[in-house]
Amino acid sequence: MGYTIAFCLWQSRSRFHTENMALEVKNIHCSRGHRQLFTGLNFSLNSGEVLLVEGKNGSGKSTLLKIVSGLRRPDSGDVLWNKQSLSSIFSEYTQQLVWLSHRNGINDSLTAKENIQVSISLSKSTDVNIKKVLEKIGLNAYANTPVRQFSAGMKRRLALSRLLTQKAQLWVLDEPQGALDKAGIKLLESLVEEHVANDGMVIMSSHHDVQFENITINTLQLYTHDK
Amino acid sequence: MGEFFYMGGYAFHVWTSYALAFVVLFINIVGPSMRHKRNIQSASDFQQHNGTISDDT
Amino acid sequence: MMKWLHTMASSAWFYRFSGKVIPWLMTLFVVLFLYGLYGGLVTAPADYQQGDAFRIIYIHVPSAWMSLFVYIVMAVYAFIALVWRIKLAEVLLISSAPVGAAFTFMALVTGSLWGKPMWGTWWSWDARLTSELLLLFLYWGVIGLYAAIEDKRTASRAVSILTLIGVVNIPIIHYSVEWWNTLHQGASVTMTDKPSMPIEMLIPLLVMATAFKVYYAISLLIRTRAELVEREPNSKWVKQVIEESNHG
Amino acid sequence: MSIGIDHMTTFHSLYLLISREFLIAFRHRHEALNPLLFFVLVCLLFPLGIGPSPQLLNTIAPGIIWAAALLAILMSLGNVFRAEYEDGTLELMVLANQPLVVLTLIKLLAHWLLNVFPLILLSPIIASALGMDFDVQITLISSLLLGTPVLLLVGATVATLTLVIPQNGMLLALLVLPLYVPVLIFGSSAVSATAIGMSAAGPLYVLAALCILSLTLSPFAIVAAIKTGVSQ
Repeated sequence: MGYTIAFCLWQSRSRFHTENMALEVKNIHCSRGHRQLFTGLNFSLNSGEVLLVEGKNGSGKSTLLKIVSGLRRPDSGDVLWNKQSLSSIFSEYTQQLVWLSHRNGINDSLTAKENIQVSISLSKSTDVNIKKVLEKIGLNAYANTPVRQFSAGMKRRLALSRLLTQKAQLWVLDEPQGALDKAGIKLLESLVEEHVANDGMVIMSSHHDVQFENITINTLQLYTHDK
Repeated sequence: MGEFFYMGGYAFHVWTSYALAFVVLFINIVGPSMRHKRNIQSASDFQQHNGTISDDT
Repeated sequence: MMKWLHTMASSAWFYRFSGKVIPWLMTLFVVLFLYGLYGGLVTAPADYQQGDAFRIIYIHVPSAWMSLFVYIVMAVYAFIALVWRIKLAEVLLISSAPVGAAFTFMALVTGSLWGKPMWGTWWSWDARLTSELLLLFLYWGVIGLYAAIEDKRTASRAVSILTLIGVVNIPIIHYSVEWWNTLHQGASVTMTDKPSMPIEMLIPLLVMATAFKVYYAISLLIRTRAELVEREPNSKWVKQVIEESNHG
Repeated sequence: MSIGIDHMTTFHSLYLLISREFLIAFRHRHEALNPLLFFVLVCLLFPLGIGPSPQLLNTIAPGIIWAAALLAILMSLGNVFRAEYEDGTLELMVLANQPLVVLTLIKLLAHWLLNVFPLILLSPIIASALGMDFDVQITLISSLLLGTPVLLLVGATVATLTLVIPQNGMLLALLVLPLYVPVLIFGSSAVSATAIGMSAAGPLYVLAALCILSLTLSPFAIVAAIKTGVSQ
C-alpha cells in the first residue's frame, strides 16, 4: 500500500495536458497475406479509459496495436490522435506514447541500469530517478547485473520501467503480462490503475483475465475469419 | 536459299542468337499465362474452402 | 474509405482493362516483329566489315536498350508504390523484373555471340557487356529479395527501396566500368559506337526496338494479371473471373 | 557509465547513445577481432593461390586488399541492426523522440569505427607483406578512408532491407556486391595508379564524390527500410 501512495505523490505533478485528448480509429482494414484480419474497425479511446483487446491467437491483436502505435500503417482507414491523422503528427504523437510489445526492447549485454538509461535517452524523458524506478519494479538489487542473467519475468519487469520513465498519456501494451509472475501482474495492474486515475489512457491486449478495481474497462473483441 | 542460311559464314552465331530470342520471348509469354491459369484455379479452390470476403467492388 | 475502394477497384478494373488490351498488343507485336525480322535478315545489306554477323544487332541492341528501359520504368513504379502506397504499382514493379532480366540475358548472350567473330573470344570484358552483366545481377537481386519475404506488401516495399537504390547505382556502375575498360584495354573499338548506319539498316533496328517495347507491355500485363489474382484470391472480382473462366 | 539525472538535452542523450554502442561492443570485445582476422585470411589466400612471386603480387596487391576489405565489411553488415531488431530496441528507436536519421547515423558511425576502421589501420601491414612500398600505401589508406563509408552505407541499407528474412547472408551478398563494383574499381585503380607512378587524384575524387552521395542519400533509405522492417 505504501508504494502506491508514494507513487501517487510522485505522479501528482504529472505533466498531462488538461484538455481532453482522444484516440480515434476510423474504419481501418488490415489483412496479412490472404487472411483478412479486420475490416471496418471503428473505436475511440478517451483519457481515463482502458480498452482491452481480446481475441484468439492470430486474430490480429498485435497487428492492431502496431497500427495504433504508428509502427504499421493500416491497408486503409485512419488513426487519429486529437483529431489529426497519425501520419501528419507522428513525432508529436510519439512523445505522448509508450509502446510495449512482445519484444522487451532490452539489450542483453547491458545492465538493468544501462538499459533504463538507453530508454531515457531514446525518449528524451526528463528528471527521472533511476533508483526509484528500479525500486518500483523490484529490480534494485540487480541494478548492475547484465540482463543476460535475468529471467524472462525480470526482463519483462525491466520493460515495464518504461511506463515509469516516460511521462506519456497513451500506453499501448501488447500482452504486458507475458512472463510476469503474480506479483508482477499485481504491479502492472496498479500502474495501469494509477495511470488511468491521472486521466491517462491504456489500450492493451491480453490472454489472462485482468482485474482492475474501480476503473471502467471497455473491451474490443477481435474475431478470426476462418470459418 | 542455301546462301541465306549460310549467313556469310556466321550461320551459327546469327541463328543461335535468333533462336535464343525466340525461345526467351516465347517463354516469357507462355510461362506467365500458365501461371495465370494456375492462380485462377488455386483461387477458386481457395474460395470454395474459405469463401469470399464481402468487399464488393 | 475511398482509398480502400480505390486500391481494390483499381486491381479489378486493371484486370479487365488489360484483358481487353492484350490481344491488340499481341497482333501489333507480331506485325512489328515479323517486319523487323524480314528487314534485318533479308533486306538489310551485309555490313562491309562484319558481313552477315552484324545481323545479330537486330536482337542484341534492342534487348540491350530494353534491359535499361525496363529498369527505369521499374524505378518509376517503385517511386509510386513507395510514396502513394498503390498496390497496383507494386504488382507492376515486381512483374516487370523477370521481363527485364530476360532482356538483359538476351543482350548478354547475343552480345557474346556477336563478339566472337569480331574478337575471337566469347567474353572480351567489353564495357557494355560487363555493365549488362551487373545489371542482370541487379534484376536477380530484385527478384530474389521479393521471393525471400513472405508478406507480399512488406516484400513490395523492400523491393521498391532496392529498385530505387539500383537505379541510382546504374549510371555509376556503367560509368565506372567504362572508365575501367578504357583504363586497362585502351579505347578499343567497343560495341557502343555504332557506325553511322545507312537507312535500310537502321529502319529494322527501330522497328525491332518498338516491337520489344510492345512485347514488354504484353508480358508485363500477363504477369500482372497472374499476380493480382494470386494476391487477392478471396475477393469478389476474382470470383467473377473464376466463373467466367469456367464458362469461357 | 555514470550520468547525472539532470535535464536530458539532445546532445547529452545522443552522446549517451554513442557510448551505448561502444559499451555493447566492449562487452562483446571477443568478437572485435573477427573482421580483422577475416581480412588477413582473405589477403592470405591470393599469394597461396597465385604463388609468391613478388612482382606479380605487387601488381595485384591493390585489388587483393580492396576485395578483402570489401568482403570483410560485407560479413560485418549482417549484424548492423540485427541485435536491435531482435530485441525490440529498433521499435523503440522508431517511436523515440529522437530523429531516426540521427539514430541511424550514430549506429553507422559506431559500426564504422568499430568494424571498419581497424581494417584500414591493418591494411599497411598487409600491403607491405604484398610488397607495396610506402607512398603507394598512403594512397591505399586514403582510398580506403574514402571508399569504406560508401561500402558501409550502401551495405547497411540493403542489410536493413533483409532484416525480416531469417537466413539472409547469401541474399545480402547477392544484392550488395553489384553495388560495390564502382567503389572497388575506383579504389583499387587509385592505388595501382600510384604504384605505376601516375597520379591517383581522379579516382580519389570520384570516391570522395561517391562518399558524399551515399552519406546524403543512404540514411533516408535506411530509415525507410527500418520502418518497413518494423511494420512487419
